[in-house]
Amino acid sequence: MTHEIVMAGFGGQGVLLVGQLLAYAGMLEEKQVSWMPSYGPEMRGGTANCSVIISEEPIGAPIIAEPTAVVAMNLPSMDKFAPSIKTGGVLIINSSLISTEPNRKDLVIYKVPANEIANEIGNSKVANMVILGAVIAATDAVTVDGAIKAFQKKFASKPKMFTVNEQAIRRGMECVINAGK
Amino acid sequence: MTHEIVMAGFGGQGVLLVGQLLAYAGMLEEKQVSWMPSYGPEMRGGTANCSVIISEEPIGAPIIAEPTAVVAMNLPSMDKFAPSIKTGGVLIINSSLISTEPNRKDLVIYKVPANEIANEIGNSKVANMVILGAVIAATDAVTVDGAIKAFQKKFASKPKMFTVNEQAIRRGMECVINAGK
Amino acid sequence: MPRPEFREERCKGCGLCVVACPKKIVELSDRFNLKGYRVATCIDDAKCIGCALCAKTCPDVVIEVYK
Amino acid sequence: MPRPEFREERCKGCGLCVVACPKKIVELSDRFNLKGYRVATCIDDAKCIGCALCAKTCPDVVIEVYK
Amino acid sequence: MAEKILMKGNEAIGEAAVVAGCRHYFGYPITPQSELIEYMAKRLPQVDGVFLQAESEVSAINMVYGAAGAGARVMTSSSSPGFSLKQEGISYIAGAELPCVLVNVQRGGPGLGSIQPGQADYFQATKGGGHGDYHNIVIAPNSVQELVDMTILSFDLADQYRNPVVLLADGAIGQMMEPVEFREVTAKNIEKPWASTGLHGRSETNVINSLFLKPDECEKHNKHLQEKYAVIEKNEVRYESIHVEDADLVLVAYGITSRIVFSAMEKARKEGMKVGLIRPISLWPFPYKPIEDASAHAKAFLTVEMSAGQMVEDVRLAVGRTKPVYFYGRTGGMIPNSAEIYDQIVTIMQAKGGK
Amino acid sequence: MAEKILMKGNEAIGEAAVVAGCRHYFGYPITPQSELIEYMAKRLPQVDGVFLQAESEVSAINMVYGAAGAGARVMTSSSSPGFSLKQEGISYIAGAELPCVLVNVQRGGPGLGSIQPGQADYFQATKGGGHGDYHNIVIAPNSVQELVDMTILSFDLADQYRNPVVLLADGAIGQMMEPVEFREVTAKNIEKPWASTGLHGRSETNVINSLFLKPDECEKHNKHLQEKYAVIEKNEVRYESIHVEDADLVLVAYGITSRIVFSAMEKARKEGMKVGLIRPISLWPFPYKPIEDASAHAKAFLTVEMSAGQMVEDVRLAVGRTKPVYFYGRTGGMIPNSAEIYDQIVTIMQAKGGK
Amino acid sequence: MTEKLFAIPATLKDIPTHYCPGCHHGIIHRLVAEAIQELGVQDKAIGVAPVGCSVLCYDYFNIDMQEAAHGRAPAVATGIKRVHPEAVVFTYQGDGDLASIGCAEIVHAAARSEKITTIFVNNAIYGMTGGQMAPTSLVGQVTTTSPYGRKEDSCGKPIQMSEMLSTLHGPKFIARVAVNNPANMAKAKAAIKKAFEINVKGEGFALVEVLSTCPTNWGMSPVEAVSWLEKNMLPYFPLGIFKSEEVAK
Amino acid sequence: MTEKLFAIPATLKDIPTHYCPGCHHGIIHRLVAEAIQELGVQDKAIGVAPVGCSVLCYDYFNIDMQEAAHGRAPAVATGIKRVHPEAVVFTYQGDGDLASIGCAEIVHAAARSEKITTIFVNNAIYGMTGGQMAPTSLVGQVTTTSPYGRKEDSCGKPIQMSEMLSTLHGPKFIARVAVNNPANMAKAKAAIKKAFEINVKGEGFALVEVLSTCPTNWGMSPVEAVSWLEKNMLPYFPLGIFKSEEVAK
Ligand SMILES: Cc1ncc(C[n+]2csc(CCOP(=O)(O)OP(=O)(O)O)c2C)c(N)n1
Ligand SMILES: Cc1ncc(C[n+]2csc(CCOP(=O)(O)OP(=O)(O)O)c2C)c(N)n1
Ligand code: SF4
Ligand code: SF4
Ligand code: SF4
Ligand code: SF4
Ligand code: SF4
Ligand code: SF4
Ligand SMILES: [Mg+2]
Ligand SMILES: [Mg+2]
Repeated sequence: MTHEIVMAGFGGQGVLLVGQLLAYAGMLEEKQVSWMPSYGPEMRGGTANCSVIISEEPIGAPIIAEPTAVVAMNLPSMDKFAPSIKTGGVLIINSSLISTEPNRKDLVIYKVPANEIANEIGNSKVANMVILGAVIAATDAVTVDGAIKAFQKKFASKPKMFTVNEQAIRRGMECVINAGK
Repeated sequence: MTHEIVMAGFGGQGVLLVGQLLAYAGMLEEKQVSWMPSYGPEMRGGTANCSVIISEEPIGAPIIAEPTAVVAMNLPSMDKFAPSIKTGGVLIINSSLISTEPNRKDLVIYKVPANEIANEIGNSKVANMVILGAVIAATDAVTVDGAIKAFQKKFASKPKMFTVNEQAIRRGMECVINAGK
Repeated sequence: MPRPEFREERCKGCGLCVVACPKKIVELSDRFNLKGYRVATCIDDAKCIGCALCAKTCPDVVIEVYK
Repeated sequence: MPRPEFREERCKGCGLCVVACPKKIVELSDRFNLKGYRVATCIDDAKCIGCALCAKTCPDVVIEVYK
Repeated sequence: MAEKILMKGNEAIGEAAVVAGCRHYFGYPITPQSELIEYMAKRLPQVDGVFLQAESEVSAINMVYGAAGAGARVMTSSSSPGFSLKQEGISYIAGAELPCVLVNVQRGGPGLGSIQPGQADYFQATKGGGHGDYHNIVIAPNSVQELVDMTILSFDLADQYRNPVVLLADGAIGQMMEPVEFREVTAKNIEKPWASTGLHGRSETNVINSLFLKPDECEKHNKHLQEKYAVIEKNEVRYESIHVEDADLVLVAYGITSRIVFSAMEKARKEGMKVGLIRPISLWPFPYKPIEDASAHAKAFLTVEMSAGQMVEDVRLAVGRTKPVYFYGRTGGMIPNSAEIYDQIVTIMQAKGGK
Repeated sequence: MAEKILMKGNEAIGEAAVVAGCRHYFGYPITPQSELIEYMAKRLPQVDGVFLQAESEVSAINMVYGAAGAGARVMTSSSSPGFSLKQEGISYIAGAELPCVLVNVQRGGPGLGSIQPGQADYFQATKGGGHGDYHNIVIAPNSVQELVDMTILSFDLADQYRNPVVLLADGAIGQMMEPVEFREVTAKNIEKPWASTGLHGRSETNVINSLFLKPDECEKHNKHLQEKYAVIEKNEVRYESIHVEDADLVLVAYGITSRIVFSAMEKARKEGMKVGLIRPISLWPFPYKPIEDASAHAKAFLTVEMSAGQMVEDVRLAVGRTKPVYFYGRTGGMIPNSAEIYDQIVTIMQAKGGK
Repeated sequence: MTEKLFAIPATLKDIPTHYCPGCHHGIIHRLVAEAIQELGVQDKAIGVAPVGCSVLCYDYFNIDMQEAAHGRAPAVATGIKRVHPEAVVFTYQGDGDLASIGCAEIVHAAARSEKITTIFVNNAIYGMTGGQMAPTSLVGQVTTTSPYGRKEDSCGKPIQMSEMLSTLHGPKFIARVAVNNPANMAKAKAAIKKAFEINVKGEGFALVEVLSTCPTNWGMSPVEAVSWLEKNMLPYFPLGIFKSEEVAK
Repeated sequence: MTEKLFAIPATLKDIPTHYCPGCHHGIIHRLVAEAIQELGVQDKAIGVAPVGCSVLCYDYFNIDMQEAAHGRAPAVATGIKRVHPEAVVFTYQGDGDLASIGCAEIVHAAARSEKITTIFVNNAIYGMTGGQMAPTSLVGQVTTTSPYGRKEDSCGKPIQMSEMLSTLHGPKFIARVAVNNPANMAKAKAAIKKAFEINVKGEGFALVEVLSTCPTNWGMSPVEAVSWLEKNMLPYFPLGIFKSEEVAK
């Protein structure tokens, strides 16, 4: 299967990093991957997003027209990307910041209170890792072990960060798994 | 007939002006004319030359491959342009500065001691006008009246120059006419 | 009574007005606006002296000061 | 006896050496070289003091001065 | 009829610009176009115009941008290396749709090259030496009289289409003198309601700009430009066609080269060879159609340029692969003479069994 | 086999340059290539190389000229407007035959345009945005791995031919991350006896130069250049050809666009349409031959670019007028998606009675 | 309705800007707009926007504007001014734009004493493109293109443009100001207004360098950025009037 | 054979130059060649020729050279120097080249204190292209692009490059000299040698501005040209050392 995942949010919410970790994990698992950021005007004070493709086959276009999954960290992102998701696809919304209901009925939707969970863990900065966990659980694009390994490789010089981030990822997964129950 | 005349000399010898006067005279006589200077590296301290075409028909290329007449004000100019003259063409050399014999037998050659004549007239600067007279007499490309009119139009603001220049032109003509005798 | 008014939807939560107010009555609130910024607010209109320093300092012309 | 030597074929007749010579023994001659320039020359070698100012002034390195 | 005067090509461009109502010139000296900037330095103050020598070609083209955006008829000129420096500015001007006339008196390249005549900036002028999809209207006169007429035309086209017009000349045509007449021009008074002139009561600001940060808006702007270009391609193709109807061999040449080619053609015709000449006057839009049409009966084409072969690509595009398109070029400032072109004609005609 | 790393295209170019032995970089920031200049700023000091941020693109390209002329492997990079500013310098570099690698991470134009990906600098790169007759070798990778491999190749080609090589990328390929491997390179130790290094006992001075005041010498130099270009055209054409043998419709696309086109082609193939893809990798020299060959059996061609139609001219030159050459383009920073290309394929196939 | 003690000038459009939180560009825009407003020349003002973070300032000023190529604003302004000698033409430029790529253009506009006003926003960095080194970045300053800190040995000391331009005869007024606190803001306003007055009177070239923050690319909060400016920029870029010459009648 | 009291240095090829009669370029070439010769660095010298009358100086110096694009010699020299840090890299530039089109390049090379030497030949005109106005042409000077005399109002006063560049921290040595008489020629030689000494020691940027004549385009004899220089250029372009800073060890 080919996962075509778009992650979007405010500039500071760390969606680009989450996308990179996802791609990194995919690579470590010997899959074909690509990561493509938005860049430019929307970055300054506006929104940021990236497209991650994880696939068994060589990747053609790194640009995603119809995502299989979308992560919306804030309302403008949901408004922008929800309409393009493939029927039957996944929409993960950061319910800490989005109270509006998505108006598509043909999707699998997860609401993850990422900021609250991050605050519970005691580090408001890891909301994006909570979402990473949610994506993993919701799409199976990569394994959680792959994601954790990717994190540890990328931040090899900062081992102090490992525990809290792993915790955040697992809490995000739980959140989706519990929702599925 | 189409006159294709090249005039060449040192930078300061005034050949470009002579060429312009010739073209100007041709224009006043309702002929087709073009004037094309050399420009560039040879101008600085080196030689200068120009190509004048005077014709009854519209002029194609303003560049002359085989001149019908060449004026050589100094030796390098003679060396450079004499070989290209059409068989039967005219070569006018400034014998004040050129003592070498031209090595073509198929040309009509006039030796004009332009600097000496100019000095005789009492103005060393009009050597080029002497040559202009010689060209007129040797080629009939334009009439002497046309040339004088051209001069007077071009230097309308300097009527004091008229007499001596006209004199120079006529002396140049004479020199050729006498040679022909 | 002078008082500042904040056009919250325009606020970017930079905090420059907080520093600028000589009466120390401007603070960043806990509210977020639609753009995701914590917005500034006046915590005690009564103390305002109408100096407009908050307004002049705000890069986003968020603040209007009324007499 | 110092004396200047002019490589006439290189001379451009600018006259700067004429001005430079403290002994006023350099002049432009009536000779033209192949390039058409009147060439400079020393009119009185005997007066030369070998100061080489003519040579140093010549932009075209025409002049060599011998001891 | 106005009196004929004998004028240098470069100066004729200058006087024609003045006649066309151009009162602003910004430029930087370079051989072989310096007579033009010098003419403007002398002439514009006489008509209360503005002459300014810019600190560089880059500055000059941006001054042109400002002046054109402010509503003026404005011109700059340069030669090959200097024109290369203007490419960013030209792309901006095309993007912001500013009318102006840009003269390139080409010389030999590449690099510092030679200062003698050349035609090797054809690609740069016609395909876009700058970045992005844009087109200059490119006009290539072949006589001093045409320099005059087409300079005036260029200003009109520029204003009509809000587009830069490149007058593509060369060192020979810039330096030569020929008799010219200046017909009287009733300067069109073009309204430029889009120009940035100061509000003066207007309620919407006029902004001269080529930035469209949102790509969909940038694409929309590009579509608008392409539509404009399509109109120009439809209406503004100019060329001269001589003896093409019955020609076995069609020569294609522009600018000064076309005159040399003309002489060679005349000679060949005299000797019974069926040779014709298509002379593109507008290099963009290029006269593809007449060349394509000629390919119906012509057996071959010969393009002559003072380049290693640039316009010949457009000729090949027009002809396709059905008929051979030969090329003869001189480079580095060398000007072909009519004898060598005649030789080319003979060789091709013999091979084709023409005559 | 080296370990795979996930890397941004822009950074991959930088690391590949280092691997290729490039120790000198001169550049000026511009979106969307800034990661490359930033990578060099960080990386070169680690390998005792020289990173210098120039005061402008004009300065940067002339620093490259100096460094290349002094014998170094040297690189600069920019994006569209910045690349336009380099055109004079590039013409000088080509004229003086200096080896160097010039990266253009294209964005939407013209003018300030948009900072999103574009492919509208094709003409500028391949035909000569600068003045005079010269050619850059132009290489267009379509993945991050290819960016690596072809950056290394570019340095080798540059040295081999003493010619500038333009690596023509775009904002998408520069910004995206993909896994890459850096194979080990045994850096060729190219002798540069022509470089200006100081005499150090040599008796003849080495002069780096493109000036030939005498036009015949300038022409001689041009002939030499054209001969070199002919050799490059013979030896260095690179392209990828997929499913072309039996294709009714041949798609032509380069760079990032070729991947999107590839996806569309795959889909069409799955549905039984005989569609193939020729992907030019070297844009100059352009793979005219394989396209011409394909035109023997293909019924039509479709060129897709992020431009208003530039490479399509080269495709038309290759195909001639016998088979239709269609064009589909997006501009201003818009990236086509495979669905819209697929639609184009279907439309053409239906009209041609293909399938 | 109650009276406003502070209102935005008609020369500034009342719309949100794209600037980062706390970026001084916003304040400087307002001061420029106020000066033009107070001199009553909105109708004949023509501005030139740079390429830099303030590239979109044509959207914010309620004034006719032109968008210049990077660094070329003084050339564009020259073109405009020579067409409309009566217009009040000004450029708004960043330090990369003015001091780096546009160095020749500003030097020559100043030398010619082009009758324009230049607002030069020096934030010691390239804001727009993501924090690269500017000619005005301080020695030791870490930027994305000086990741080990600006080295004097290879990059030299930062250029003090106001000082350099003041050696030319052309400029009629050159001042360096900051908007880091209310007092300096008042002085900045006065200098900007003075520069526009010279413009209105047609006396010649005037430039005001405004020290500015770039919290985003300096990597600090807006409030920290102001302190950084005070601690690091003010000592090297002293505030003051470098040139002020009343043109004799 | 008798001893030579004056001989041309090995760093200068003994061939005729293309310069006009009396043009100072020839003298300046010799002084540069002598300095390099005397410092014994011919072998590691690399020069950069400008576009201007001295474009062909690569034919005259017996030294490795590069021909730069108009105005870009300092950038080219930077490229060379960064590849061969041990080389003695210098540029030779005219006033159009250095002060007009190449203004940004020289300012930035100076600001970076690029370890090169610049010989700046100021003849107040564009010689090569036929006598157009330079940024250093004097007010009132008639040139082909200022046919009515340079007007201060539209062109400003001439730029004094040495003075302007001296305000930068980068330059280690800046002097203005002339070769109008033997005494000044000696000073010129000393300054040029000093500038190369700094180069050899790797101390930083050094520039010598040499006032020069252009008899051809000034429209006078070489001897008159020297007087014109003395009467008109010397007062506006005072000779002297503007910057000389011994770099502390
Ligand atoms: C020719 C060209 N080169 C480079 C760029 C990219 N660029 C855009 S803005 C900028 C620098 C902006 O810095 P500055 O002028 O200091 O303004 P700031 O953003 O800091 O306000 C650069 C290099 C460009 N658009 N055009
Ligand atoms: C980009 C570019 N612009 C213009 C020219 C034309 N050009 C050649 S030399 C020159 C000026 C020379 O003047 P200067 O630098 O003062 O040197 P001089 O000849 O006086 O010694 C100019 C404008 C050019 N070759 N390249
Ligand atoms: S007007 Fe003055 S006192 Fe009132 S809130 Fe603003 S800064 Fe504080
Ligand atoms: S200064 Fe303005 S934008 Fe910043 S916090 Fe205060 S009100 Fe908000
Ligand atoms: S060496 Fe001195 S004295 Fe002798 S000729 Fe020369 S300048 Fe005159
Ligand atoms: S200075 Fe030199 S060139 Fe000039 S006249 Fe004297 S010897 Fe001849
Ligand atoms: S990047 Fe810096 S200069 Fe640009 S808007 Fe943000 S804070 Fe201001
Ligand atoms: S034109 Fe002037 S600067 Fe050039 S060589 Fe002649 S005198 Fe010297
Ligand atoms: Mg800045
Ligand atoms: Mg000069």
